Amino acid sequence: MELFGLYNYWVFAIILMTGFYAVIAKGNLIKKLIGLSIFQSAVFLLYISMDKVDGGTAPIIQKGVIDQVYSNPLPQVLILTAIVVGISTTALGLAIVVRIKESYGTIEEHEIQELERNS
Amino acid sequence: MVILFAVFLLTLLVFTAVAIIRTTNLFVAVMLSGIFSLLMAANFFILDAADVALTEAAVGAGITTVLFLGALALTVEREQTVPDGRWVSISVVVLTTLVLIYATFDKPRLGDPDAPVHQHVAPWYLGQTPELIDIPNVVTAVLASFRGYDTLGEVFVVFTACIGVLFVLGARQENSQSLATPPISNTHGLRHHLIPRVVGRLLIPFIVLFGLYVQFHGEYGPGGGFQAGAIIATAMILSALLEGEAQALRAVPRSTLLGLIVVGPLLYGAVGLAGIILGGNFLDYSVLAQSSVSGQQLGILLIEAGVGMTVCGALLLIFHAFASREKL
Amino acid sequence: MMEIVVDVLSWTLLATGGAFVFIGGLGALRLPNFYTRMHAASLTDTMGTILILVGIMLQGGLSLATVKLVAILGFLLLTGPTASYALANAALLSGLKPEVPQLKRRD
Amino acid sequence: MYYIVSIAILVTMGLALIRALRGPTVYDRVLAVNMFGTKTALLLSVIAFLFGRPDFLDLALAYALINFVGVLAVLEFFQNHPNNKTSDQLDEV
Repeated sequence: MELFGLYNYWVFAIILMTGFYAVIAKGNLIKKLIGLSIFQSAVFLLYISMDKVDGGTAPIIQKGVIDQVYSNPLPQVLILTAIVVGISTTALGLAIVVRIKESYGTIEEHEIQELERNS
Repeated sequence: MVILFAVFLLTLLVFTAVAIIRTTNLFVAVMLSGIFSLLMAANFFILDAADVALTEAAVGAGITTVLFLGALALTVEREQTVPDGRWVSISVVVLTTLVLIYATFDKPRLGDPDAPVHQHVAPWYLGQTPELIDIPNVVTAVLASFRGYDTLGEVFVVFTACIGVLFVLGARQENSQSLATPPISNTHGLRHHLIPRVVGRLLIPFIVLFGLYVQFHGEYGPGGGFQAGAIIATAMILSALLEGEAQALRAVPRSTLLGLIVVGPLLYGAVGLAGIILGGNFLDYSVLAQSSVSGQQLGILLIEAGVGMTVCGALLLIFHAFASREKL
Repeated sequence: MMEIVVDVLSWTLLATGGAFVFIGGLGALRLPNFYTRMHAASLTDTMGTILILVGIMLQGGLSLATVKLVAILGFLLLTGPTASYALANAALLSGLKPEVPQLKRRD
Repeated sequence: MYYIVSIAILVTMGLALIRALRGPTVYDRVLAVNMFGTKTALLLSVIAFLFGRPDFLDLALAYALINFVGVLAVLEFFQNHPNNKTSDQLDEV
């Protein structure tokens, strides 16, 4: 499967930049956060793509099976913790957005800037 | 053949991501994020990362959707379109994508056994885990023992994020009467929907049981504290959805949850300090029991329990913080 | 002999299950309005799930895997219809009326 | 044989995704998400056997147990916030 050897990385690049586009081009703060979590997922995909070994299986050692190739456990450990940390930090972002909505009455970036300028 | 499945799923992933960005309806974006998470989990599983796929399943299947919907309920559901400056961003993004894709040509192809990432510490972890710790799941071994310091940091990040949410949302709203009785708008939950209520009540014990299984079976199969915490938190969120916010808080009060997120990191740290007191290094579990191997296993059990408590308590507190806030 | 029977049976179940799942997907895509689409999706979901999981169970034999498959089947059978109910209810609550579409005849 | 079933499930996932992207109502999208969840649980169980590691059925079990929480959250969302419901039926993506 030489042809698809780099496909995961291309998808990583596209998803990463899709998320980045939402962060830089969208004015809505919740949309920015959704973009940020897509960006984050792309990074997860990059790491997990690196752990695969040909003919390997998940790094849970089977009893009585010798000469089994196992995939790399290290990227999995990093991403496993990052997923849970990701949702907690996204929640923090959402909490701040809720407070912004309560203070300014809007979560659109340009409207907030206008309110700031006029005050 | 399986790699073709992965290619198909990745292609769907790209379509989903683009659709999430293009829709102006935030509710739709949240729903599509659910599909995105499902695709991600399937991909992780095909790429041999069972533990990561279980984490994505535990977090993405319920909690992410519930939190985003909670935030949408407090804000707005539509975004306004601002067309100015769009082409600049698009060109920046396309250019960067092309540069990134150009850079991938230097990467080893997927599954290359000679890739640099497989040469460094990974073979050592895989080779030494049966000897030093003697548990089948190498991911748990690396997470809890070899890289325990790292995981301690992550637990504290979850803890800090939860404290942050409580600070930002826990403050008294101007129009509410007192802090002691937080305004609860949805006291009923889904109580008059009989079918979800009966099925949900039936399932909640099973979800908690499955969570405990994932927690304590984490050394032998995919699982561990992070996944178990998220699964048990999902069970509690389900009960809050069915019975109403107030009833859920009566069953598991806020003080219990606060206790959980405090005790979790403390337990983790205490296990680390116990290592120092017994003559080893910080987070060196070998000295905790008679033999080095059983000491390691005891240490992993304890810190996984700490992780599970922290994650469960933090996610539930975050959920309650969103759910009990009133829209202004 | 017994093994061949079990194998053939399980392959048949898997193939029928796959067909059901596919038909469900097709129905969810092609049918004219929301409630009909939900009908197609939820019905074939249930049937396809039963067939596929029983098919795999026959392959698994008497093992822990089969016990887990029974649990998966049981939970999917409980949650699937509940989710359909909740969804239909949400749609009704927000005023999406079920209506009979005027079928267009293709001449 | 597992391959054929997996391909059927994958194609169905594709169809469900098309339904999710096309809409037209938001409920169609929720329906597609729910379908997608069931199909993922099935796909994960089939692939666990395809890989010869049936101990990974835990994943499918997790989805079977908690995937419907999202749909219940949607019902709760529409029930408690009927004022700002997303009722525009012709929402184009």
